[in-house]
Amino acid sequence: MTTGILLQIAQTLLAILVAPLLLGWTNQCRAWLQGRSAPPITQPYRVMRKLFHKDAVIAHTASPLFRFAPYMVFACMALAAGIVPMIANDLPFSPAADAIALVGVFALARVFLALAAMDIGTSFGTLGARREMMVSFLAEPALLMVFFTASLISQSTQLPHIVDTLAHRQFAIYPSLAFAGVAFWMVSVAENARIPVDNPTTHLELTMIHEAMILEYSARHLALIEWAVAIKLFTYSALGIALFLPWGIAPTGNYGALPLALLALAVKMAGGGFVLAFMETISAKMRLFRVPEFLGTAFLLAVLGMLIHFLLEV
Amino acid sequence: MEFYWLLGIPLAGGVFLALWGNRGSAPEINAGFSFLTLLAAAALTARVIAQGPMELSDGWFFVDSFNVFLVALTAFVAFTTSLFSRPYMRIEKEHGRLNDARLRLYHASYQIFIAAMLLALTTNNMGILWVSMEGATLATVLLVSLYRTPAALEAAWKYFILCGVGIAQALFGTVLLYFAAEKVLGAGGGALLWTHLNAVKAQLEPTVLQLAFVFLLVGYGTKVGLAPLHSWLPDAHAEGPTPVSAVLSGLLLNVALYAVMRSKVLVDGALGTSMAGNLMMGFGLLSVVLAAFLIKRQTDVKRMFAYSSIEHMGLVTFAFGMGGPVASFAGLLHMTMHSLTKSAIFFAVGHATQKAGTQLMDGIRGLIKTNPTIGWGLMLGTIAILGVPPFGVFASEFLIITTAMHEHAWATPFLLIALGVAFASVFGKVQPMVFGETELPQLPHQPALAPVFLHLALVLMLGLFIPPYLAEWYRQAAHLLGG
Amino acid sequence: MATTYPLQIVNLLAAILLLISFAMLSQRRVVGLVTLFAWQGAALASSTAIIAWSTGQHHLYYSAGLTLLLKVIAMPWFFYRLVRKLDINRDVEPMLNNTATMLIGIALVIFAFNLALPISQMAGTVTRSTLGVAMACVLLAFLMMITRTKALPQVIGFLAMENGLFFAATSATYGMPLVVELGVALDVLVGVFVLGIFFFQIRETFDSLDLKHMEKLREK
Amino acid sequence: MIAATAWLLLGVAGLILVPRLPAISKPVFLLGALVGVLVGATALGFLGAPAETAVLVIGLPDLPFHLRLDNLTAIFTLILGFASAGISLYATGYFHSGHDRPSGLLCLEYHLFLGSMLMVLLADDAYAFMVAWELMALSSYFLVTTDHAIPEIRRAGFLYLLMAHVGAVSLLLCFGVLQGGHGAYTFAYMRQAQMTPYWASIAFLLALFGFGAKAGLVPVHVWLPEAHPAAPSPVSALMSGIMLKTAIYGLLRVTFDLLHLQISWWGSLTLALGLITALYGVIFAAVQSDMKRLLAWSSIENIGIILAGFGLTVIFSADGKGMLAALALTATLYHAVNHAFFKGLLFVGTGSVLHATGTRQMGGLGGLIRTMPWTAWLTLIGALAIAGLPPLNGFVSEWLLLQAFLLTPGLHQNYLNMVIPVAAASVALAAALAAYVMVKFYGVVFLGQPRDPSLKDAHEAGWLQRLGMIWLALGCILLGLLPTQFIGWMAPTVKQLTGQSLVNDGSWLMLAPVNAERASYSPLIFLAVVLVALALTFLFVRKVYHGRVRRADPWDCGFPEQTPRMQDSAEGFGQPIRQIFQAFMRVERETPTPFDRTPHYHGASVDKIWTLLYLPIARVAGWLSEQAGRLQHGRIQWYLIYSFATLIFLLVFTQ
Repeated sequence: MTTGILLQIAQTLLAILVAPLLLGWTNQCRAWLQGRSAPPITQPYRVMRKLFHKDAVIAHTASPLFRFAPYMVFACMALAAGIVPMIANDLPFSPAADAIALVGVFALARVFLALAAMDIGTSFGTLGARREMMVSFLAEPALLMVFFTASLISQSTQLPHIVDTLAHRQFAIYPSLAFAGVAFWMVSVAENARIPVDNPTTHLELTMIHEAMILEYSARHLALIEWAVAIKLFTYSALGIALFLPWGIAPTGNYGALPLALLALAVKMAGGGFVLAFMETISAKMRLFRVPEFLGTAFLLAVLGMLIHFLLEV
Repeated sequence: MEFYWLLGIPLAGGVFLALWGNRGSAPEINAGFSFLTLLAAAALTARVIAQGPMELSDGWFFVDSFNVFLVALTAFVAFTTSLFSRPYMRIEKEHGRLNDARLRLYHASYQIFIAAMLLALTTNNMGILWVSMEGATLATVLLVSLYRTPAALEAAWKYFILCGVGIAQALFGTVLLYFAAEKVLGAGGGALLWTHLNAVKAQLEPTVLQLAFVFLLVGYGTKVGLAPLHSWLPDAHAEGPTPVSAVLSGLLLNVALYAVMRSKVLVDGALGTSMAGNLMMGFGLLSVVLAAFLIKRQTDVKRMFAYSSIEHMGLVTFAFGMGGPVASFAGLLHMTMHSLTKSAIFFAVGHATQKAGTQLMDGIRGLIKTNPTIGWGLMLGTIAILGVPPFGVFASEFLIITTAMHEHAWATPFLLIALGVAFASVFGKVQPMVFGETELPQLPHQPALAPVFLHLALVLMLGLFIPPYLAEWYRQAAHLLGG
Repeated sequence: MATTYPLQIVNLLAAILLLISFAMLSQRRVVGLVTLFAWQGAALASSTAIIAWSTGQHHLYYSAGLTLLLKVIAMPWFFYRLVRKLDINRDVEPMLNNTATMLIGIALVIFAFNLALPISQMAGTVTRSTLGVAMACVLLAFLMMITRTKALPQVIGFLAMENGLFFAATSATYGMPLVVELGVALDVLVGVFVLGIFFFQIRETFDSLDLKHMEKLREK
Repeated sequence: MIAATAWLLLGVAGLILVPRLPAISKPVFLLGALVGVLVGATALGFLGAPAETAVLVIGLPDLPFHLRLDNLTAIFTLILGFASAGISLYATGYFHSGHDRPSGLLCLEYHLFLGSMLMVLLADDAYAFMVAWELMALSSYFLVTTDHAIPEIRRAGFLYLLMAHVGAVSLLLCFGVLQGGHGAYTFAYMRQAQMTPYWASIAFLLALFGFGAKAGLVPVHVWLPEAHPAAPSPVSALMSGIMLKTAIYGLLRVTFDLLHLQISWWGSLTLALGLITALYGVIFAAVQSDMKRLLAWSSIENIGIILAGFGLTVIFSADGKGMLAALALTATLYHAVNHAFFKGLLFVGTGSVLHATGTRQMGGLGGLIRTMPWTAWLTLIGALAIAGLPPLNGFVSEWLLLQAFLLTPGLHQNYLNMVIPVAAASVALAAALAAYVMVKFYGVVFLGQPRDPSLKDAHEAGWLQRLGMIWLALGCILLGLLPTQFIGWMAPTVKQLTGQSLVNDGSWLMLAPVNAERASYSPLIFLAVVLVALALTFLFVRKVYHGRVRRADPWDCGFPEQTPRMQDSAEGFGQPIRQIFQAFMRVERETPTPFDRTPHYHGASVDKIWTLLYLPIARVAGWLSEQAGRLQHGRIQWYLIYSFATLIFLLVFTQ
């Protein structure tokens, strides 16, 4: 139990600390693919350090909610990182919050961010909040449906159990998971504000979603949000790995497999980051009102995955 | 003894008011006579409670649980209406719509009308029943035309002709009844006495009684206002003075239905089939549905509530048609509730129209602002008549509808639609009259709203609690009417 | 079946009643209508008297007398006066043309006879077959009320109906009990009185007794 | 019963005393709140005990009012008592003046409303039930029309009472079926009656229609978005939070208690209708610009979710899966309780806003978190709860419901297995949209800059009102954090209806229905982790770096003439939803021309069901009435022909 808790804390801290690295890696890959010279892989850390040192500039009209939100978002992401099995399956926290609660955690963070965006009362903030909520109301159920497909296969909504079933039991091919996988990819792209849904590097008012929400943030608040974004990307990647490529995650009690699991995670993450960069390079950002169609497709695919589970796998 | 007072007082009142009715205190005298009638009725009721059904004057009159409660009801509503008519008629006079001579006619006819109804209720003779029904019609014809406006005359003419023709059919029915009875009971006065007929009803010739019942139903049904014989009713209610509308709607219809029911008991006994019941159910249902849709079109408030009376009498007829202890009980209860509620509504409407100077509903607005009591009276009365609990109308509708659902499920969609349409129509029209803004003036005299709230309080009470002896009456009467 | 003379006379009078009913149906002038009504009353009174005489039902004499007084003398006289006073002796425009009315009338008579047939057979009175005639008279009077568009003819139709009823009462049952008869007569009397008042009121208000002025109360 | 009388007496006392002594109004409402707590506590103490019955003297001659307190009644009484306590507390400070209705009368109606709701729950015979049911509708109708000078409010009241009455007639017919023709109207008798599936189905459908009309089931929901906003806010809170639940109670009572059998397709039907209702409600909530209307539509959504849970319960129950039925029923009841608290909280919150600002239009609000911090923060709790966010209470019930959906593969009917994923997806979609709606609601009303200069003077709610809101918010939090405790309280009710109770496989800390392997959730740990993470982050930032803050104007994008009116309006915020779900609604818009000196924008999204269903019905009724009117055309000859024809017809007919 004690080792379990230690492992839990270690994994969570690992995720929090390593997360910006994945962001840096993806940016580097993208720069390479686009033939630019890449910033160093530790660039996100440097940016954050600089931001933490600065004085926070806050609008006159900001309410306490505005200052509270970044901490809340960060805490939510930390919790999320603690639930998803990354290197080991032995997570004492995970019974406290299953896959459905994970979706809830993401939603909680998002709602706070959206409310904070509306707090200042500029048109950009509300614009961002509105677009973010529009994206999420389709993405969230789609994500839930992806989890449901996996849950129906493994008879559980707890992520460690799901991973356990998929990775450590007898190997089986699940066509439903293929659909769910595609849906998951689409959802993660949307949720993490990546191309083609959003562009994390733009500040063009016609297109921006996430950036519009955090336009008023500066200094440590901005740093926390950026960090949370990195953790979110990391967690989503870990989730994708746990659901669709779970092999290598250490089963409960088997501490010997940990180093190997760590290595597997690093490799898979690196691969995932590269693929993300690649996809971002070859696709263009969509018009805003194409996004519901895009996410609607994801939602349908996820539901289809469930139906296929009932048709073929029961 | 009470009994002779019961008939004698209103008769004497009629004569007295006809002779000396143009003095200023005529309204009070009218109310006084009505009050005495009420006392007599109460005494008679008390005696019937104590001693059970009785025959009087060698069987010429007959009082049982069925008619005694109608007698009490009639005397009561007649009294409250006379109270209401006191300020109402004064205001009418001040508005210049009536003069002393007409008021004399009004008061005299009013008393005679009451006398005729009480006679119709208590007589044991089917022929006298007919005579007094016709007498009640004649007494009210001139009341309907009291204002002498073209519309009032037209209404009175239609009332007279249609009811006259209708009731002529009833006479034919009575002749046929006598024709059948004569063979069993022998010629002479005894053959038309209901108690005698009731004793031998199984021996009466079915073919004749069947024919007789058709004529009686069409005849008295015209007075009940059953569709499609109802055409006189909205006109007469809308154009007559409001107290007259109140007693027509609250009392005369009941008495006519009473006549139908007395006939039905005999016919059922002779035929042994449900023919009479089926006919009544058909008429009742048709009345309910047709009236509901007609209510939707109304712009005149009294006319609307007149149609509502058709609807409710239809419901009662339907209930009696179904027969059985529960439905008959419900029918009797509904008769009572309808009388009380509808007359209360007419009282409130009367003052409301006086305030607005028009009977058109578009002209009556925001009563609750300038005169909350009229407004609330109308609102609560409307709610009660629409069958919303805890008012008593709901109690009877509850029994009728649940019984219908079980025994005649085919009829319930019609009832559902009709009640829905009626509710939407009536309530949609009354609500803006009661609520909202207004510029209506105050009335010159204090309106008489005690009767309104007295009636409503009674209806409310009966919806929540029916005193045991009253329930016992109803039960006996229901037993009498159809097992 | 042996029929006695009084019975034959009653049957004859019944036929006359029916005939008069038809005549009233087709009569276009008000004065003519009143005359016919008086004749109908007379036929009724005499048939009642004959029945009273042949069966020894004494109270029927009172009925006959009342009928004579009311329907042959008082009412026609009153109506004549009314017609003169109100100047309404014009052609009565019926709603339906005469031929059609007659055809419907004949159909009604057949219908009434059919209706009365089973009942007549079980009647204990000597005059039982007249019940059909009485019913036919009632229905014909009803038809007449429907087809007339003036107030007075309508009222006469109403009274003719009353005559039919009265005939039914006397012929089929030797008359109702006396109290009832008296009550009915009283009602008729009061009714006619009320009607008289009415006519003046209507005349005063509308300047005519034409019912087409009285079609205002309706659903829009 | 005593409580009902107490409420009634309070009302009457209020009617008599308040006009003379205005000061008495507060204590009366305060006592009402106290009675509410007592009622709730009584019900709580009762849970698990055997049913108690009582017979009153009033009622019909052969049918005095029967009362019965069993576990099903108790759980809803619990909602009524505790939720109404908070709302009454709030009302104490809310009702003083500014209404068209004398406050004494208002007091009577208010307490009559509470009392009749309690009677609905306690009634044990059809007559008492119907009387209480209609009394409830009637008293709330009068409360809705408190400000009757406004035509829209009158229209809303009319529509409300009409729908309530039509629903009541349908219920009447339902009881007509259930009574079995013996005039036996007590529930005790109905429980024993045996019925063919055909008649049972008819009874169920009638009940579904009747109760659905009260609950706001699509397509008989049209009254709800009109009536709830029209009422004074505490009344809206009562209607939305508690009255709608009485319909759920009735449906449960009829389906699981009075009818002795359940049929699977009933459940499928209710499930489908519930989901349609949920989605329809939330979509319309998203496009509203009147804050109370928005909340009313959101109530429709929540009722949809509750009914979906009910449908699932019926499906499981008919399939013989008692354990799963227990899970679904627990979710249903839990959501019912939750909704009472958070919707009550939100409605009273808007009440404070309305009171302070005088407008319900979100387009005229904004930035109230600065002037009304108490109201704003307490409302935030409600908003987060209704959006289904952990660790608050909305999440618990949605979590339970989704778990119930995930357990469907055991069903015998294959087609249901196919349908359930879609159903689960709809629930998820509705929940996500609810979050959208709440961000819109909260963001536009409380956040941002005041859209109207006068809002700077908006005053905070009084302390009694705050106390009422705190009570309700506390309910939301406790229900969110201690689900095992509350589910334990619901267990007797669930057992009464489904025969089984939900087994909690976890400890008091851990909610784990069915078994811990499958699923578990612990809000307390969840909250603790979030709080620890929050604290650590905060300390980390403050200790390692600093907490310096500078204030400045917000970034104006190079355009210095920004005004608060340039923020997203409520219409603007709902625009994406309107665009995506345009098929369901008719959009009415007036846009100003470019040359308009005083530009004015008006936009409304109209419920299509109104034009597709209700207007045709009204037209048909109008046409029929026109035909009926033709019969009555004034010529006496025609009237005579009617009589004549009737006579002839009857003579022929009876031969």
